[in-house]
Amino acid sequence: MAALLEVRNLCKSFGGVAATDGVDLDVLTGELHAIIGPNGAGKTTLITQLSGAQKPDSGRIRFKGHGITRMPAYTRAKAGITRSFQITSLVLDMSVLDNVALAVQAHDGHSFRFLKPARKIAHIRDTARDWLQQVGLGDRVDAPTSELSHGEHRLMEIAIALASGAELMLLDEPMAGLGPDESARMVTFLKGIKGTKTILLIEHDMDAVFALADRISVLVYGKIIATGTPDEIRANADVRHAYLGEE
Amino acid sequence: MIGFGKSSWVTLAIMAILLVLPMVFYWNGNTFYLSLATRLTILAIAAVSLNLVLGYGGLISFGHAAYIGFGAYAVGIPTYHVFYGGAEGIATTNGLFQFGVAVGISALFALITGAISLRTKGVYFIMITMAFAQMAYYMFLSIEEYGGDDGLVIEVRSKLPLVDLDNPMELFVLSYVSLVVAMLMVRTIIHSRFGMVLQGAKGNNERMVTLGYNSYLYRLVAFTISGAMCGFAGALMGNFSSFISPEMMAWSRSGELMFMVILGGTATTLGPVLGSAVFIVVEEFMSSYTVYWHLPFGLMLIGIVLFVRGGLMGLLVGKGR
Amino acid sequence: MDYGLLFIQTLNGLQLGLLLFLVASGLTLVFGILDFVNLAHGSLYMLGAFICASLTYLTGNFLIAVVLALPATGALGYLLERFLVRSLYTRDHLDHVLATFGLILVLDTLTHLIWGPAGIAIPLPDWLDGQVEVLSGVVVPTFRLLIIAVGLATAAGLFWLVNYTRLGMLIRAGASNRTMVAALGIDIQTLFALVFALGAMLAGLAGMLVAPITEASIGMGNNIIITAFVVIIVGGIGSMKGAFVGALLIGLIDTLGRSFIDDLFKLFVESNTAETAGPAVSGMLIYILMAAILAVRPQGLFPPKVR
Amino acid sequence: MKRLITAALAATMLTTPALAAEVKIGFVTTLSTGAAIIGNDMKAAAELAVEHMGGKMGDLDVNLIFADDGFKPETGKQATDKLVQQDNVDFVTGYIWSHILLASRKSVLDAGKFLISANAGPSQVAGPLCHKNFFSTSWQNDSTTMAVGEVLNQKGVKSIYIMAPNYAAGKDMVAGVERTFKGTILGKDMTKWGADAQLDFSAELAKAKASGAEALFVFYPGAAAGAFIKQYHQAGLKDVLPLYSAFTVDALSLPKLQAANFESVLGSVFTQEWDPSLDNPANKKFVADFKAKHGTYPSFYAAQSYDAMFLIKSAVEAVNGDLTNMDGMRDAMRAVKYDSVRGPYTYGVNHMPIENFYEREVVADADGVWTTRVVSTVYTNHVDPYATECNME
Repeated sequence: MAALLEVRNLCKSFGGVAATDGVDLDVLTGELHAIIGPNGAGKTTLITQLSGAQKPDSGRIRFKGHGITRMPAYTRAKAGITRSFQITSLVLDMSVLDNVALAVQAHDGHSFRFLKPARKIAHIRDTARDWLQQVGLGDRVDAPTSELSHGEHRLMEIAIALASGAELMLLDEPMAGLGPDESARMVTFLKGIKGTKTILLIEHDMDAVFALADRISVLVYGKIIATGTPDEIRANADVRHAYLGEE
Repeated sequence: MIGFGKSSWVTLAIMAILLVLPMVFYWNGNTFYLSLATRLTILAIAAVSLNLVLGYGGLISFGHAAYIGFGAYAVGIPTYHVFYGGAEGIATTNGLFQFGVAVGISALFALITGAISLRTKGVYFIMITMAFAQMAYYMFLSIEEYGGDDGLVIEVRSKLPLVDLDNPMELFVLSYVSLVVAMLMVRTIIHSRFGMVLQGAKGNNERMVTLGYNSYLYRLVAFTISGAMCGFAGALMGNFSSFISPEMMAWSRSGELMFMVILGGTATTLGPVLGSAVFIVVEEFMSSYTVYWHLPFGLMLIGIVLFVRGGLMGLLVGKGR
Repeated sequence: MDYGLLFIQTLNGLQLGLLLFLVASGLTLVFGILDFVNLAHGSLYMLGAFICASLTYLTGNFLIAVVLALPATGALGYLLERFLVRSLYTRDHLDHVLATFGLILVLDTLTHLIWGPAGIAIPLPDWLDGQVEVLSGVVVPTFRLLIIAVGLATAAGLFWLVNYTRLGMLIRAGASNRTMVAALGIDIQTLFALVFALGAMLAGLAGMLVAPITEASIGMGNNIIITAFVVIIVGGIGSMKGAFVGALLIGLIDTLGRSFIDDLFKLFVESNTAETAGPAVSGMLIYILMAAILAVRPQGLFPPKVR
Repeated sequence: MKRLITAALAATMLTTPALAAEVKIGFVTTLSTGAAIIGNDMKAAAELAVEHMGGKMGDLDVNLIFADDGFKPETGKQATDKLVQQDNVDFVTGYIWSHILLASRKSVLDAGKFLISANAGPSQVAGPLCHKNFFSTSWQNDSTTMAVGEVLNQKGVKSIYIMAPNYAAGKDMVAGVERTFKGTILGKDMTKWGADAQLDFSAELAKAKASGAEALFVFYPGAAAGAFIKQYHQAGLKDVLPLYSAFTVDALSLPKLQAANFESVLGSVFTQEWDPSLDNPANKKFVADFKAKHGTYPSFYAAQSYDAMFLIKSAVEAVNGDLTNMDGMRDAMRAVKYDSVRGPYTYGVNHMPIENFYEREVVADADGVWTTRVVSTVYTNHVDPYATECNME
């Protein structure tokens, strides 16, 4: 299988502290690749560089064989990379449906009827409604986003990532702050879409990671110290050391 | 939003009052209230244009008074040359030309300054828009030929087909119709897909970028449209007051425009109109009683910020969102 | 080029810059730490001048008046924070701009009511009223040298306060992490009120220093507040170093611009045009500078590290 | 809302039928900002004039309406519009500032009312924009400074440096000195004016001193005067660069300067068409009563405002209160049928006064209060230089 995303020797530091320190990473088409690591390992910094929100100091990122290292965030999104946010990042003063519709609209192509009220464009609204149905928010479409619970917001993030039609989804701790029931619901859902999308998952919930991931990379102090299947990672001495040494 | 909610009825009712009341006064022989209404209507257009970026786009422009100046000078300067010679290429009283220039120059200024300003955010954006407006202010201050500090008297009003701007009633009706068109334009824009992205970027810009929207470009377009509309209001203002001075472009005027929008209620169709109406009427009313009217006026402004969330529209129709 | 004149104008620019620093430092403290946009900061500058003027006539001595007026303006700032500003912290910048815009109107009108429209001239003690020959043939008013000295001393004091004291530590911590300071058991409300009062005192001091030159007049604050904002935007909001560098930069550019730009223009255009274009362009200079700096560095010269 | 409309309608119905037993006079001046010091002085004088008239012009009651121009042309024009359109006044007077007069004049004259400037005298209204319904009780801007130019020549001054605010009157004032001064002008600074006027003149004063001029001419009216004099004093320029001014030292700035004890202003020289010490009955009564009422000397602004009210009175009385008789009133005003506090004067073709200009100096009066007195007469019956450009029908 070819690598959809290739990262080579990626470096980024803040005020002398290296947050990303020569990361090499391949995410293969169709796999669910998880990144784990202790707090402060630089996981979110890595995601922001992949999505384009921050520019790396050095190194290369290739997506589908094209260099995207210096590409602005919005063109990466157009090229097929989307991300969800660790801290819920939605347009709170719009309705749930509007939020997802904006994601659908982003890759809907241009229309000459650009003055037509957006809320009257049936195919966009319908597609958005479908995605919300899929993540189980079918009955909340018209609610103001600000009124939804934290768990529902996490699901919205997933719906938006899916609706944006991206080939590669960068999910930053989708389980953060969820209760056991909600976490289980999220795991079930991710299992369901596994294989249809390439997913790079950052997650603290180890049970979820080992249940979901095809491959796992371990990030410690801005470096990848191991990559492999869940079983390989479980057996890896370095990983055990890194984790046990920490806790 | 679609169909007739309470806010739509309030909008219709207030717009009807704004149309009929000045006319009644006029036919009763009181021209003053018609001119008050005309000034109010023109400022309302400016406020509506500001609301597009400020209310819906979350871009706090502290320099919109500059566009009123551009618009007014676009009327004043060609007329000046008709009377005092020079610059034959632009010497004309043709209103279509003048209004065209007003809109064109304003759009251009908004495009250029917007391109730079939109790189910044927050208070930096507030202050850089003000800085550009101050530059325009000082520029007109320095052009001796057009009066500099003293301002420029516009000897004759724009000549337009169908309407005679020297007739106060026709000037009022033109301003009123322009206001309605401006309101409808903004409404159409914000409900379009473009407008959804603009509002999305106000709520969460990073999300819009992550979805693949070049929100910088969306904002720049909105900023340019807003500037152009405000320039149009300026051309009307020049015709209304027959006088322009750089003072009309000073930062405090931009502040007043902001106030009108907030007072009425940001991100609402009627809010800016209501805000300018109340602002102008209260100002007129208070200032005719005492030269110390800034005191109660200032207290009123503070009170509104502190106690009235969502502006007057919030009071009238309840918090819509 | 007349070097004597250049020297004097540089000194004048330095003096204006230091006055701007006094206003801007308070503004940047309030802005950086309280995250509060205070357009009415200029009104405190004006009130400082008026209070000092009244006290000068009451006590018969300008210096005693300054000493008394400083805590008075500080107290005024404290009251403002306590009764108005505090309830605005949770609002967005737009609300700050609007409420303080209203506050300007209120304070200007109150000043008009209390002190009348005329403005008040402040007499100086004789030893400050004269001139000093700083270089041969270069004579400058003594009081302007005093302003420079007070400005530099205040700047030094502020750097010491912010960098080496417990209050300064709290201020710096409060700027980057408000919840952390609260968690340390510090009464953040009192801290904020103190910072606001300090800002008011600094603005008031600038007003007191400028009043003997111009006079205490209504609306004097509205002229300087916009320039002070330009200073902190150029310098980077919340940065004391930025406010200092920005203030000196703006002060020098403004003064030297006013002084030499029409001579510069005369090299290119006829003298009449130069005389009228000069003042206007020198008025624009600081805004041009600000736009240029922001175009390259959208967060000013010394952007705060963590926001 | 409905109640509001009904009330508003009722209000207009009530105001429409005007009772013609009064003469309505609009008075536009600056009542807010620091320049209100001038406006308040003018207001006091106009009120004193009405008091002296017993509240009557002929058989008509005087209804004097004051309006604030906020020191801004646009606001001044709005205030004027309101007086003309809503209050339907018969005369509009006042106007300190040239640019505000220029912005407002069309509103008054197009409505067919009389416009009487009690201070501003921009060259335009004396020349190309002169109008049959416009009168002045002050001067054309250039005239006073032309007199300064003459004084400079008389004193043998060979070179001067000029400072003035950059607005209509500032330019005219400078033009006046330049017209009559025979020496060389070594430099000129036009500083920012208006609500946010420049008040720190350090850069300009340093330039003036470096220029090597023999004297400094300035025009800084209102609040700026105090600031200028002080900095001039602090810069120690009194002996190096003697000061010649116009409209800078006056009854408004002197009390402030005396309070701050700026003694260097004593003896300084300037020119004016009026002085509190002028010896005529009208002036004696005016100055005495003004001092009694307000405790200070009236300023020239006050004197001109007082005159404006009596000029209007003479017009109203000449037509026996028939305010529709514009021609009659105009003829009466042209003939100057009242006793001006400056003494007799006449009107030129452009309705600008043809009057005397005096050299004045600052002195302490018998009570030690700083005031001014006449030193000599510079011009007798001076005609302003723009009269020839006026083509009145």
